[in-house]
Amino acid sequence: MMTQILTVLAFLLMALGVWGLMSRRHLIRIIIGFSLLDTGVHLLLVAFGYRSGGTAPILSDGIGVSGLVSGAVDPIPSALVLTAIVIGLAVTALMLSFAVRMYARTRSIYIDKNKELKW
Amino acid sequence: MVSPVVLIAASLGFAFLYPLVERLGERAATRIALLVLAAFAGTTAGWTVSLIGSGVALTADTAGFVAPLSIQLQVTAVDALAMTVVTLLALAALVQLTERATDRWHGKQVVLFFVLLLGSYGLIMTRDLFNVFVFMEISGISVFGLLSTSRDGRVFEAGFKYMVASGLASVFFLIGTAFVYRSVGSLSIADITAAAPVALASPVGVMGLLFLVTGILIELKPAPANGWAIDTYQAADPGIGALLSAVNATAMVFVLVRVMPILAGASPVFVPLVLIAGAGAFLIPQAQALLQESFKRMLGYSSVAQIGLVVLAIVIPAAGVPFAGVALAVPLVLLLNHAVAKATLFWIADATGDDASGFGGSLPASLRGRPALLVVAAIAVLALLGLPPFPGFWAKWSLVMGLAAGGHIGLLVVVLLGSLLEVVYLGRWLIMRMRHVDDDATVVSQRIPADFAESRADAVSGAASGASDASGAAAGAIPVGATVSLGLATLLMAGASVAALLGSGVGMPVLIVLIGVAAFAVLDVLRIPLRLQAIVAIAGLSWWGVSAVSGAALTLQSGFVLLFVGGAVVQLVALLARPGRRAGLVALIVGMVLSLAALTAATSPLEVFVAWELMTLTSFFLVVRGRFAAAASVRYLTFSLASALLMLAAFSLATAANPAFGTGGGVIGTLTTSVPWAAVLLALSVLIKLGAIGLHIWLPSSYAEAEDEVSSLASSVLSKAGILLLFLGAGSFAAPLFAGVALNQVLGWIGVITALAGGMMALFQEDIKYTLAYSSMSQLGYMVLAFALMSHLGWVTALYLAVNHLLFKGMLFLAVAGIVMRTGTRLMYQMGGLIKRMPFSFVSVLVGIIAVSGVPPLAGFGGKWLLYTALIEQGWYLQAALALFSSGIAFLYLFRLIHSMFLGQRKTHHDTVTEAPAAVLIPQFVFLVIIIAISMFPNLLIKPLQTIVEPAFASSVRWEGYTVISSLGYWNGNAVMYVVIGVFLAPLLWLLAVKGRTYRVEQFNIVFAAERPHTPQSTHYAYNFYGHYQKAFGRLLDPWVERFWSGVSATAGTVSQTLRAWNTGNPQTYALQILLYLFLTYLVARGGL
Amino acid sequence: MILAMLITFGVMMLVAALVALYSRDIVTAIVASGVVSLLASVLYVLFGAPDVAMTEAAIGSALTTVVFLFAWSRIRSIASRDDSTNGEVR
Amino acid sequence: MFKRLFSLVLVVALAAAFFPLFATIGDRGDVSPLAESYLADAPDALGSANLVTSVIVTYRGLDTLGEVTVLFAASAGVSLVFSRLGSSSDGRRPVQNHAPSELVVTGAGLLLPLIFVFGVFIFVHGHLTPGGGFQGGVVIASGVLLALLAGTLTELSHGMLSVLEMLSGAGYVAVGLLGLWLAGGFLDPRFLPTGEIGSLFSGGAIPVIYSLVGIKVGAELSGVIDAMRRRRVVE
Amino acid sequence: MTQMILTKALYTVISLAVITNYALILIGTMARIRAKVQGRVGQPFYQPYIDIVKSNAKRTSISHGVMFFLGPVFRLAGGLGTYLFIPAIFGSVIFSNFSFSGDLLLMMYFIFFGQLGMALGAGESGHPHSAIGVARGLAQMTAFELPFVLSVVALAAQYGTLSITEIVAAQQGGFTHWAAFTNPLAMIAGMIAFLGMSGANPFSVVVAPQEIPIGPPTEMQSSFLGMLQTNRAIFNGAKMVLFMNLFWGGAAHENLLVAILIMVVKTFLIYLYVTIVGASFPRFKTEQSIRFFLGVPTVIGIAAVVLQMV
Repeated sequence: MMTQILTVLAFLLMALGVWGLMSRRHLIRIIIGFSLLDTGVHLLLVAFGYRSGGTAPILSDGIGVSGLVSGAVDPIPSALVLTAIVIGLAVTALMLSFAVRMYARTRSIYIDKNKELKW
Repeated sequence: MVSPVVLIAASLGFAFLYPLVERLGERAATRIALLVLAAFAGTTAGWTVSLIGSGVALTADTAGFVAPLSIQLQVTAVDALAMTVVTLLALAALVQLTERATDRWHGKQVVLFFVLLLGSYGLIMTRDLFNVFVFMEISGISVFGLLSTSRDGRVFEAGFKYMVASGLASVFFLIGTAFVYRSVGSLSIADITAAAPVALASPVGVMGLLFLVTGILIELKPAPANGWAIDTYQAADPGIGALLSAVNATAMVFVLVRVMPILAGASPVFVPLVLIAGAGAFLIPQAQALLQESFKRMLGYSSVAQIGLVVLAIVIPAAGVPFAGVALAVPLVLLLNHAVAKATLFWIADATGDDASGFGGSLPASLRGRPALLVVAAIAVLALLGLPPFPGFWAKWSLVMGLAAGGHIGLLVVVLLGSLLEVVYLGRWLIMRMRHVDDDATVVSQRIPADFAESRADAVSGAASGASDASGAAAGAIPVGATVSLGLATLLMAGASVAALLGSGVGMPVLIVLIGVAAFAVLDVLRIPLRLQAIVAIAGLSWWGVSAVSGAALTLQSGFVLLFVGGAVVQLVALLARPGRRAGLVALIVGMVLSLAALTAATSPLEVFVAWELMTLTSFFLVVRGRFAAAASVRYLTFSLASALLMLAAFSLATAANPAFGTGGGVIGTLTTSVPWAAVLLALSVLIKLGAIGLHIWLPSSYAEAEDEVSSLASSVLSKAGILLLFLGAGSFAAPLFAGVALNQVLGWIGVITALAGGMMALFQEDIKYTLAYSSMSQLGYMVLAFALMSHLGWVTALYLAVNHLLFKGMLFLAVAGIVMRTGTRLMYQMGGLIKRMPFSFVSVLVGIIAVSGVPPLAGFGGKWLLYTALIEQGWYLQAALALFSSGIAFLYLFRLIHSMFLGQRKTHHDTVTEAPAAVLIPQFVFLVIIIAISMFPNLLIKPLQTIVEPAFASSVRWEGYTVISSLGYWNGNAVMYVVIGVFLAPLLWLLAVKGRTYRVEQFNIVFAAERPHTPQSTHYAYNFYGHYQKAFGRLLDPWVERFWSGVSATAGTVSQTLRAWNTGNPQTYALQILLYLFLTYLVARGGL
Repeated sequence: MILAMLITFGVMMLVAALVALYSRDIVTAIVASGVVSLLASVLYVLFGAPDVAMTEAAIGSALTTVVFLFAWSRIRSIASRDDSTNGEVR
Repeated sequence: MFKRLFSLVLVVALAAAFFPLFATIGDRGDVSPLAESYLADAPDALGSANLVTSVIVTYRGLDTLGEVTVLFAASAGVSLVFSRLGSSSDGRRPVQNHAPSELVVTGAGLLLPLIFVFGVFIFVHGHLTPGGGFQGGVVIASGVLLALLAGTLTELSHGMLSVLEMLSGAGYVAVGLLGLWLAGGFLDPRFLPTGEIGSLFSGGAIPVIYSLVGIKVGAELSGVIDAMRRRRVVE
Repeated sequence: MTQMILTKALYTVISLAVITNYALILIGTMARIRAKVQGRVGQPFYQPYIDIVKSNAKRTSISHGVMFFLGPVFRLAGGLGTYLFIPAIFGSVIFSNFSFSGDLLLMMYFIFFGQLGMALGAGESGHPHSAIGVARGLAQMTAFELPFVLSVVALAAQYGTLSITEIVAAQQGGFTHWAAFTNPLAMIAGMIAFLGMSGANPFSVVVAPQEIPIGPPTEMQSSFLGMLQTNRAIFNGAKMVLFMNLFWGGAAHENLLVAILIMVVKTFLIYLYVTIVGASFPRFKTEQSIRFFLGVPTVIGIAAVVLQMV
C-alpha cells in the first residue's frame, strides 16, 4: 500500500512536471517543471527500494546485522537517488545559467521567443 | 596490461589537476594535455593489439568486490578499438582546438574536454546500468559547459533545447533502470541479460525496458525527435560538433550495444522496434539535409543519420542475419568510419571559417587553390558516403547484403535511398568547394540565347589560354592545429582503409588502382610537369596493358582491356600539348583506366562493384576539374552513385536468392540472376551509366563541361564500361519479365529511342561539346540496341560499334579540343571557315563524321550494316527503321558540326589561328589510320569480335574473302572501297581535265550581286542551323526529361522542406516530439492500438 | 498514521507543484518548488531513507531554490538595466 | 493553442498508457538478493555502520566519483557560461544590492563557524549516521552563501576555491588508486584498517573519501553559487 | 584478272552511258511536258545537253578552296556509286553493275556520300544561301528517309533478304508478283518518300529559287556546275531504277533491248508521276514537309512493317 501510494504520487508528480515543461512559456517555470519531474523520479526510486515496515539501513546498537537483513530497506535505490539528486542539481544549475544567457540575448523570458534556430 | 579503471582515474585526475598544470603556462599545459592523450592512445592501442583475436576481455571490478556487488568495467577487443579511435580523434580535436586562430581552448575548457572524454570512456567500458546513467550525465554536462565557447549567441538557445531533451532522456533511462532493478534485483548488465528472458518478460519488465531503450535512443538523437541536436550542431563551435559526433555519439552507441541483448532476450518486440527507429533515424535526416544552407547544420543531419544507420546495423545480426566475421564488425566499422570522417568535415568547417553548404547562398572560396585540404575534404566525404577504398564501403556492402539476405527489402530501400540523398548534399558541398572560382554553378543553358551571349565564351577562352588551376583564391592560411588534426584523421582513415582492403580479400585490384593514383599524385607533389607525367603514364600503361593482354586468349575481358588501355594510351598523347602542371589530372586518368581494367578482371559481384565505384569516383574527379563543371558534376555524381546503388541492390537481391550468384568469373553472362527484380535493377543501373533516355540528363553536361582531353576520354573510353557490364550481366537480361516480354526487348526499345533522342538533341546544340556528348548518348543507344538482340550478329555489332565509337569519338573530341584550344570558344556559330587554318583537324573531323554517320566506304558503315542485318534477322523491324531514321539525324548534326566549324565564312579574329598542336593531332591520326584499315579490311575487326562472342552464340555469318554474308545480305568492304575510289577518281580526273583556268578567290567574294550585304560575323550561316526542324517537331522537342527530373528534385525539395518544418525550433515542440516518440515506441511495443 | 501522513504530504506536494507551475509570481513558484522538495524529503524519512532525505532537503530544496533565485535575480538585473521597457519579464 | 491541446492530449495519453504500470507496483516484504547480500555482508566487510554510505562510497564508488565529476563539470560549465556575459554588455555600472542589514552581518559572523563545523561533522560521520560528503558539502556551501549575502566575503577567493577543489578531487582519485594498488580494487577503502563498527575511525578509508567528497562538493557548489550570483564585472 | 577488270570497266561505261543519256533526255522531255501543261513553249528536250556542254566549255572557273573544288566530285561520285551498286536490269551481266559488293543497306547509305560531299563543297563556298539550302535539304532528307526506310524494311521482311537482286528476282512472273501489289502499303509509303527524294514540288524548298536562288549550288559555276548537272541525271536515273526494282518488278527480259525498253517505260512513268504531282501542288515550307513525311507516310510505313510482323 505504502509503495503503491508513493509510486502513484511519483507518477502524478512526473506527469505534472512534464505538463509544466510542455505547457508553460516562462523559462523558469519550465525548469521548475523539470525539477518536479526529477523529484518524481527520485520518489519512484525510493518507493522501489521500500520494503513493508522497513527501517533505515544503518547499523545501530538496537539492530544487529540480522535485523538489517530482515528489516532494513534496500540501500541501493537510496544510493542511486542520492547520485541522481546531485546530478539533477547540476543540470538545473546549467539550465538556469543557459536561461540567463538566452534572456540576455533575446531579452525575452518566454520560450517561444527564443527559437532562432530551426529547420 | 593497464587496468581499465586506471584510464578513468587518469583522465579524471588530470582534469582535476589541470588548473595546477596550467600554472606552467597555457602552451605548456596544452602540450602536457596532448602528451597525456597520447599516453591514453598508447594504452588503448595496446589493449587493442593484445585483445584482438584473443577472444578474452579485460575486466576490472571496482572496490575489491566482484561484479554484481560492485561496478564492473570491461574492455573487449571491439571496445578497445573504438576507444583507440576515439582517443586519437580526441587528440586530434585537442590539437585543433588549442592551436587555432581564434577562440583557443584553455583552462576550464580543456578540463571539460577531459571530462567529456572520460564520459565516453566510461560509457564504453562500464557494465553497470546505473553507471551508464552517470557517464551519460558526465558527457552531457561537459558538452553543455563546452557549448558556451561558441561565438554564435544562439548556442544557448540550442543548448537549452539539448538539455531539455537529454533531461527527458535521462528521466526515461532512470525510470527504465528503476523498473529493471525492481524486476531483476541487480544493476549489472551481465546479470540483467542473463535474467532478462524470465524476469523482464513480464509486462512490467517490458514497459521498463521500453523506457530504458527510449532513453538511449533519444540520447542517440534519432529523427524525428532530434531537432534540438540539429540546432546544437548548427550553433555550436565546429570543434564541438566534431566532438559530439565523433566522440560522444560513438560512445553512446555502445550503450545500445550493451542493452540490446537484454532487450532481445526480454521480448521479441524490441528488435523490430529498434530497427524501425534506426531506419527512421537514417532516412529522415538525409531528406531534411537536402536544403540546408548551413554546413554545420547539414553535418548535424548527416551525423544523426549515420548513427541511425549504425543502430540499424547493430540490430540486424540480432534479427538472425548471418555475418561474416565478428558480429559487431559492420556497425563498428560504420561507426568509426563516420567518427573520423565527420570530425574531419567539422574541422574543415572550422579551418575555412565559413558555414555554407553549397545550397542556396553561395559557398565562397574554392578549395582548388588548396590541394591538400581538398584531398582531405574529398576523403572525408567519400568515406562518409561509403565509397571504396574507405572502410565504410565494406561495411555498407555487408549491411546491404545482410538486409537482402534477411528479407528486409523495405529497409534495403531505406538504406539505399538515404545513401543517395546523402550523396546529393555532401557531394554538392564537395563540388561547390572544389569548383573553379569563376563557376557560378548553374547548369549551362543548352540553347544559347538570341543575343549571342559572348561573356561566357570569353571566360572559356580564358581557360583555353592555359590559365592554371592555382587561380583559386588561397584565402587565409589554415591554422597549425587544423593541419595536424586533419592530417591525423586522414592518416587514421588511410590506415583503416588499407587494413580494410587487406582484410576484405578482394583488395588487390583496388590496391593497384590506389597505387597507380598515389604514384602520380607523388609526381604531382614533386611538381613534375604534365608532359613528363603523361609520358610516364603512357609508358607505364602500355607496358601494363601489353603484359596483361599478351599471351591471354582473346576474350571479352582481354578485349576490353585492350580497348580501355589502348584507347586511353593513345589519347594521353594529347596531354603533351599542355605545358605546365595540372595537379591530379594524370593520376586520375591512370586511376580511371586501372579501375576499368579492374572491372574486366572482376570475378565476383563484390569485385565488380568495387571496380565500378572506383571508376565512378575517378571519373567524377576528372569531370569536376572542368572550369564550369560544378552543376554538371553534381548531376554526374548523383546519377553515377544512383547507378551504383541500384547495382548494389541488384547484387544483394541476387545473392540472397542464390548465394552462388556471380562466382563463375571470366565468362560472358557471369552475373546470371534468376530474380527478375535484380535483373531489372541491374539493367537500370547500367542504363543510367549509358545515359539511356530518361536517365541521361547527367551525360551531356558532364561530358561537355569536363576538360577537353577528359571529355574525349570519358566519351570514348569510359562510356564503354557500361557496355562491358551489359555483357557481364548478359545472363540476367534474357529473363522473361511479365506477359512474355523479356527484359532484353525492353532494353532494345530503350536503346533505339535513346539513339533517336540523343541524335535529335544533338541537332539543336550550339555548343560543340554538347553536340558530341549527345552524339555519344545516341551511339550508346545503338550499342544497347545491338546488345539487346541477344544474337550472335547483335553482339558482334555491339562490340563493333563500341570499337568504332571509341575511335571516331576520340578523334572528334580531340579535334574539338584542338580547335577550342586555338579559337577559345565552344560555340559553333562563333567559328567558321577554319578549314584553311586547320586543315589537318578538318581531315580528322571529316573522317570522323563519315565514320559516325556510317557513310560508306568507311568503317562506320560496317557497324550499320551489321546492325540492320542483325535487327531484321531477329524481326525487330520497327527498331531497325527507327535506328535508320536516327542515323539520318546523326548525319544532320554531324554535317552541322563540320560545316559550322570549318566551312562558311571565317571570323576576322580567327584569321591568325594556327593548326592544333601536333600532340593533339597525333592521336587523331592514329585513330584515323585504324579506321581506314578496318574500313578496307573489315574482317580485321569483325573476326576477332566473332571469337569473343562465339562462346555465347554460334556464328551466323560466313566469310567469302572480304565479303561477309549473312542470311539476309552481304557486304564487301574491300570492293566497296575500290569502287568508291574508282567513282571518285574518274570525275576528279575529268574535272582536272576540263576545268580550264581556276581562280582562287578571296573570302567574301561570293555571288551577292557584287555586294557584301552582311557583316563578316553574320555572313556565316550557323546559328540555329536546324531551326525549321525544331519548328516542325514543336512541343515534342521540349525537354520533358529535364522537366521530369526538375520535378523530381523539386519534389525532393518539397519533401525536405516539409520534413524540415518538423523541427520548429521551439524547445517545447521538441519535448512534445520526444514524448510522442515515447508514445510511438509504446504503441509499437504494444503492437499498435 | 504513517499512511495518513503519506497521503497528506502527498496531496500537499501536488498542490505545491501546481502552485509552482501556476502561481502568478515567479518567486512564489520557485519557493513552491522548494516546498515540493522539502515535502519529498519528509517522505524519504518515512520510507527509511534518511540519507536521501538529508540530501533532498539540502540540495533539492535549499540549494536548488537558491540557485533558482540567483538566476532569477540575474535576469531581473539584466531587465532593469534595459530601462525596463523592452524586456518582458514577469 | 493547437500545440497546447495536443500536448495535453499526449500527456494524458501517456499517463493513461503508463498508469497501470506504475499502479501495479505493490509492497514487498523482502529486498533484492543483491541488497540482501549488502545488508548481510557489508558491515563486516567494510566496517561501516551506514550501509547507504558503504554502497555510495565503496560498492558504487565509481558512481560517486562520477557524481563528483558531474558537479565539477557543472561548476566549470556555469562559470564558462557566465564568463562572457559581462564582457558582451554595455559596461554600465551594475545595480547595487541593498546593503545587508546589521542583523544579518552579525548573525552571519556568529553562525559561519558553526555552519562550517556542522558541515565537517556531517561528512566525517557519513559512515555512521545519515548524511555524508554531499550533505556536508552543501552545508559548507550554504555557509559560503551566507557569507556572501552578509558581505563578509565580497569576492570569493577563486584561487583558494580552485586549489581546494583540485586537491580534494585529486585526493579522491589518489585514494581510489591507493585502493587499487594496496587493496582489492579501485576505490577499495580497505587499505586502511576497517576498525570497529560504530567508531569514528572505522570503515577503512570511507571517512577519508567522504571528507574529500565533502570538501570538493562544498567547493564546487560554492563555485556554482558564486558564478550564478556574481554581477557582471565593470570594465 | 586484268581482262575481268577491263570487261567490268567496259560494262560499267556502257551501263553509265545508257543511264546518263536516258536520264538527260528524260529530264529534258519532262521539262517540256511541264511547260506544255503550264501553257508555255518550253525548252527543247535536248536542253540538258546544251547546259552541260556550255558549263564544261567555260574557260575559267572560280574556286573557294579544296573542299569546294572536291564537292562536285563527291557529288558525282555519290551519284555514280549509287547507280553502280544497283543492278539496273535484272539478269543482265552488263547492267548488274557492282551490286555484288553490297546490298540495299549499302546503297541506302551511299546516297549520303554524294549529299555529304556536295554539302561540304557548298559549305566552303561561304555563301549563306548555300548553307541555308543545305540545312533545308538535309532536314527534309531525314524526314522522307523514315517512310522510305519503313517501306524498305517491310520489303526486306517480306522477301527475307536485303539483296536488291533477290528482291527483284522474287517479283518475277507477272505483275501480280510486283511488290507494289503484294505489299501496297510499303509501295505507297515508298512512293511518297520518292517525291521528297526527287526534290520536285511540293518539296522543292531546298532550291527555292525565289529566296535562295538555287540553293546549295549557288556558288557553283563552269565545270563544277557541269558535273552537278551530269550528276543530276545519273542520280535521278539511279533512284528511279531503284524504285522500279523495289516495287515495280524491275526490268527483266531475255532480250536486253526489250529489258531496256521496259526500264525506260517504267522509269518514265515513275518520273511522270513526280512531275504531275509537282505541277499540281505549291511548295511546302521545310517544317511543313518534315511534318508531312513524319505524318501519313510514316504511319503507312509502320502499318506495312507491322503487317509483316503479324
